[in-house]
Amino acid sequence: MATTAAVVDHATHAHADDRSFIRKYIFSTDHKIIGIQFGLMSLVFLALGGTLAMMIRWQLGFPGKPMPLGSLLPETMAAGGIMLPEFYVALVTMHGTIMVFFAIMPLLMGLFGNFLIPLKIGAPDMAFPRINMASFWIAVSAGVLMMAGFFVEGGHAGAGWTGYAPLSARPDLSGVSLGQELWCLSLIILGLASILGATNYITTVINMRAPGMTWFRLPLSIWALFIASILVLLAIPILSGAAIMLLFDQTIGTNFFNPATGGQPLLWQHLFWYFGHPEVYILILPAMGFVSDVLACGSRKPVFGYHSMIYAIISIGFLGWIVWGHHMFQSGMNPTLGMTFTISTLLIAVPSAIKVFNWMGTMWRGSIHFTTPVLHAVGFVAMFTIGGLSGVFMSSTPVDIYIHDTYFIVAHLHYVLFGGSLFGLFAAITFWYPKMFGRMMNEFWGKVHFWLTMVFYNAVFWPMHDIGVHGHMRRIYDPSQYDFLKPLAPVNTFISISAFLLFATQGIFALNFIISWFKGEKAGRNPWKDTGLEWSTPSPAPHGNFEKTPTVYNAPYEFSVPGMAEDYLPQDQKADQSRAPAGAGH
Amino acid sequence: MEGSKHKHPPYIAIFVALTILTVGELFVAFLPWGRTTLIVILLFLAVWKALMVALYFMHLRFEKSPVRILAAAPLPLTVIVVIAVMTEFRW
Amino acid sequence: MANATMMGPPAETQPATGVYNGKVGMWIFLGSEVMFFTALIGSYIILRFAHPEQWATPGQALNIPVTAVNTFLLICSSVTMVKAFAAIQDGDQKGLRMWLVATVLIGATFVSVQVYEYVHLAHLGLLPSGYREGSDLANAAASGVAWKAGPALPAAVGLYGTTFYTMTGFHGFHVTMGVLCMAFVTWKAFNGKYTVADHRGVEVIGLYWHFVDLVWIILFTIVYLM
Amino acid sequence: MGWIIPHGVSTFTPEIDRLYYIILVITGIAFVLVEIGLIYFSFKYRAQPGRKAHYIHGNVTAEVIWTAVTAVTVVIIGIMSVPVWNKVKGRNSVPAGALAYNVTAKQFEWNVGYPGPDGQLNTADDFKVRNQLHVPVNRDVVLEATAEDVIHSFFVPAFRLKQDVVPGMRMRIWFRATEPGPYEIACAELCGLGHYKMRAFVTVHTQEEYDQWLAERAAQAQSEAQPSAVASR
Ligand code: HEA
Ligand code: HEA
Ligand code: CUA
Ligand SMILES: [Cu+2]
Repeated sequence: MATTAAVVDHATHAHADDRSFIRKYIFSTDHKIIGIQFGLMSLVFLALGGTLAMMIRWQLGFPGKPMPLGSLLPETMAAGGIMLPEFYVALVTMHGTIMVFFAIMPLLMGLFGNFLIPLKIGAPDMAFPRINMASFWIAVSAGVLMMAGFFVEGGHAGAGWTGYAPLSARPDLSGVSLGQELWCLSLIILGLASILGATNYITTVINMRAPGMTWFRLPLSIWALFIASILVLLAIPILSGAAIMLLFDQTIGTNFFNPATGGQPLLWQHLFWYFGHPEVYILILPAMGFVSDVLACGSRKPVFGYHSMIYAIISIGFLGWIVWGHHMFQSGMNPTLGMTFTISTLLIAVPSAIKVFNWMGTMWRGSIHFTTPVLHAVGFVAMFTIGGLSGVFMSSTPVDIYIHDTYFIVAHLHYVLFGGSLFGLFAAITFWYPKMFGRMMNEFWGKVHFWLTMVFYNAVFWPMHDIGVHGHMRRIYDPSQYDFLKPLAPVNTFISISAFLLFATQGIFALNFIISWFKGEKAGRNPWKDTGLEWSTPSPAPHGNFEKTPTVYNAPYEFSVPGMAEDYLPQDQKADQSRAPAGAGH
Repeated sequence: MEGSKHKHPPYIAIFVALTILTVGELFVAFLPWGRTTLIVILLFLAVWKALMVALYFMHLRFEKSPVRILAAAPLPLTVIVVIAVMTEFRW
Repeated sequence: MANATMMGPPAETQPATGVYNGKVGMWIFLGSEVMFFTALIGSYIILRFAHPEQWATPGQALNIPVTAVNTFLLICSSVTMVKAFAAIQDGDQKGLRMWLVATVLIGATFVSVQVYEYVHLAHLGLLPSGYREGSDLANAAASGVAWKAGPALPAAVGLYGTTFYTMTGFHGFHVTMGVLCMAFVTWKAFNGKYTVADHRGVEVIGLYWHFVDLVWIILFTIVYLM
Repeated sequence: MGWIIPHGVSTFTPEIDRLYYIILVITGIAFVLVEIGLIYFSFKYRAQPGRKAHYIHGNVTAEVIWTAVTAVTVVIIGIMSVPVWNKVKGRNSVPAGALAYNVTAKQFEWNVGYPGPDGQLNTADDFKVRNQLHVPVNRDVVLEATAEDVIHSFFVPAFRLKQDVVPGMRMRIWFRATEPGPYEIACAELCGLGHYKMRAFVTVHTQEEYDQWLAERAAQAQSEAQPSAVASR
């Protein structure tokens, strides 16, 4: 009875949606609109974070030379177009902060968490649509606060995205006061938005699955988003708590991290990484889920080892809680504890291996259609593997003594975050774009974007391993200060030029994204011939999603089922209905 | 739904128990015993009180298992981090 | 109890767990609250473990009798809350309103007593940053003589003040939020929004309220009595 | 160039480098396996007219094999790491009789406190030198390090040695240099706007050179202390 009411509502209103423009597109409670809002916000931040990276690369590739357009910046940032050291530190900090908190995380969780969960489990909307809307606008205000930091006296936060105390807690030592406070405040507020979002997602997945959508019929993207939401729910409050303590240390004179009065600088690091390591898995798990969906569809084959993929996601999610110390091997932490963290860290390679090999197994004996999303998905597997393998070096404590805080780490984190998360996002955006906007993105330019990105991306980040093992430290403004880094200058220049090309390449994606919105070829309901529930609705899906609540009959990836006319069996279609008439087929 | 008469848990009895336990805590805290002993007893009393609130006032005792799982899930994580970081000061 | 959980609201799809969204959502949200307090209380435990010498013995600086009364008040408010819930389960609208009003009032009293406690303590000389210079406590600590039925005060209380105000402050903040939400629920109760069949709002706010009470039980023990 | 670590001059070098190369080989194998596999599959199983994907849900044997192989490999890496770690940073790793120096880091310099002629640290004849650490070759050396303001990190790439120095904590950093020469000390932990230029030198001497240097500097410090003592009176 409950459901029928909702259905009637959709049937009558799906066509004549009489909500005002503001209710429909600004303060909408529709999960799809909120998702797209999150997406647009994060893409803007992604472009901004990328721009900051270009400034970083200019300084590293051409230290001391005036930056192009640098004269536009105020004297407190760049004197006569030449970047100041304090501005460089703020740039690195904000590049990391923006990329992690305002670009990748809201793209994965905000955009796709919102957009996919109800569509893929067959629900009309989120469990709490209004909280969902609040979550977005809270995130926006956090973003505004974070941006405000660029314009305040003393410059923006400059203690790295990890904000290590006491540097971050002591304006007298860092020269930054208001910037660092805004950084804390913004993260606390963003944390609230994330927690509200995660509460919503978890409730929705637990409670609002369509009839027949059992746990082991959930697509892997939903499993990944679900586990990542749990990580958000439990990890983010730790950051909020820590950031509050830091904020108090800065403003009202508390002593949490102040060694002079017995406070513990390492306490900040423990809390930050107790949040921080689950956070990096928040940044990869959803991408892994999307890639599984895209690869199965692209290979026209069920995901290889669907159940073990789920167990791998769960165990990555769990193990992620007991490895945080691997960021602190050289921090002065109890060395015995360090040893324990080595073992637990290395163990994460096991579920990760399961995932990598199962993706390969999915491609094995398939019939792979290399559309743009599939290219990005394969690129994801290739690049994530490199990033994961470089993680193994650091998880061995002795090796980490040497490469900790060098560009080897920078290489690792970009291989997993760009090669992993961002490639996964490119796959997901190009794959679900038609469902979001009703139009296809341009395939030709999509492929051009993929190949150029692949080439330049590796040209940027691969050599970083090399300068890393030569001892090149992170977060240094001018490597030419050191004799042992002088021979690496040409490599730095090469990296920078590649980075500029990489950045320019992303323009193709931006243009493709924007132009396709208006001019793209119209997409039907199911352009990729995929099996997910979302493809049974019109593109874009109407308010309320489904004409009638779907019933689920099948596992998520029933591709190429023998004896069927079509090579895919949607989750909401009974197998016997689509069985080919006898004799047809081969 | 059905008729209006429910069997409620013994709320008042629990209230009385909580009050007594609190008075007990106050009493114990000022006993001239060793610190460790006091900490153990006080923690025991606090956990007992907390459990009563969770089980009866929050109805965990009468809930379905999904809710119980949700309630218990974060607890191991709270212990892990505190224990690990405490080792920092005694090695 | 059982049938309260079974009742789906008219506009919701049938919940897969048989527990309505609001309740599931509140329990999930409380999970994040547990972690938030883990960060705070964990830091308290860790810092105290590292520097026990900065803590005064119970009752020296903090006023135990006042806080004991406050603790009792919070327990009372939990009971009034649960009574309100029991009332609406039985369809007793008057009972619901009365018990809710009582809860709001007691909660507000708790916060007021805490504000009084802060003002008093700051006057006495304990600040988040440590002793207030020239205050009674600071002078007593500097003199090194026994203070109020205990040994001499610690020479420095930077961490003590820091953690005391942060722990109790964030608990107080939660109570304040709870009072505001509770006031909203009360207002709805006076408009007859809750029935025997559907009183999810009362149950959900109750869960939050009891959780805050539960946190206080822990805090009272470790901050005041240990 | 490439993945080769540059030449190192401490007793840690062979062990850390060896571990690094072992991991490089192991991950190299995994890398080649995965990347070649991906490229090969991409060609072999690309969509072609008439090709139909096989309806396969998985293969338990294969999955058990790669799970087990990975698990065993990483456990081996872990076990190999333990002794090296214990040697460099373990609880009781500092060798008895190591030459001790005080190192105090602050924005943005490294101050080294030398034991002076009596060979004892923290006595009246100690002297301080800014950004210069002089040590004898082939001797165990331990730095009693701390920071005055924020966290810094003592990093000597040529020694394969890195240790954060945290205000309020005392770090014991030890090493044994194997080749004389000047080497650079860097700060590896972001410590403010001057982090990039918090540079110092460690000079490894032969024992004779070292003794001579120490005597000279001690005398110099003595004479410098005299006038300032007068001035302050
Ligand atoms: C998406 C984000 C992401 C992901 C998924 C990972 C995954 C991993 N990370 Fe990474 N990490 C970061 C983001 C991420 N990391 C960031 C941002 C930092 C820097 C933070 C900062 O300081 O600013 C960092 C830093 C970091 C450090 C600290 C370095 C230091 O500062 O000194 C360490 C140390 O152990 C580490 C290890 C690992 C390991 C072991 C994995 C594993 O999960 C990887 C597992 C995967 C594989 C191993 C590949 C697949 C497996 C096979 C193909 C099978 C064969 C393999 C073997 C036989 C080994 N990471
Ligand atoms: C997901 C995260 C992410 C991403 C994508 C990137 C991308 C890049 N990063 Fe960054 N980086 C970090 C996360 C990330 N980084 C972190 C966490 C740190 C550590 C910070 C710290 O030390 O505190 C770091 C540090 C870091 C450093 C080290 C600085 C130092 O230690 O001194 C360097 C140096 O080269 C660098 C370079 C780059 C470059 C050249 C890119 C390029 O790939 C950028 C290319 C450009 C883009 C990706 C933008 C594309 C834009 C679009 C696609 C928009 C489309 C728009 C619409 C459709 C509207 N990064
Ligand atoms: Cu000192 Cu960086
Ligand atoms: Cu990590």
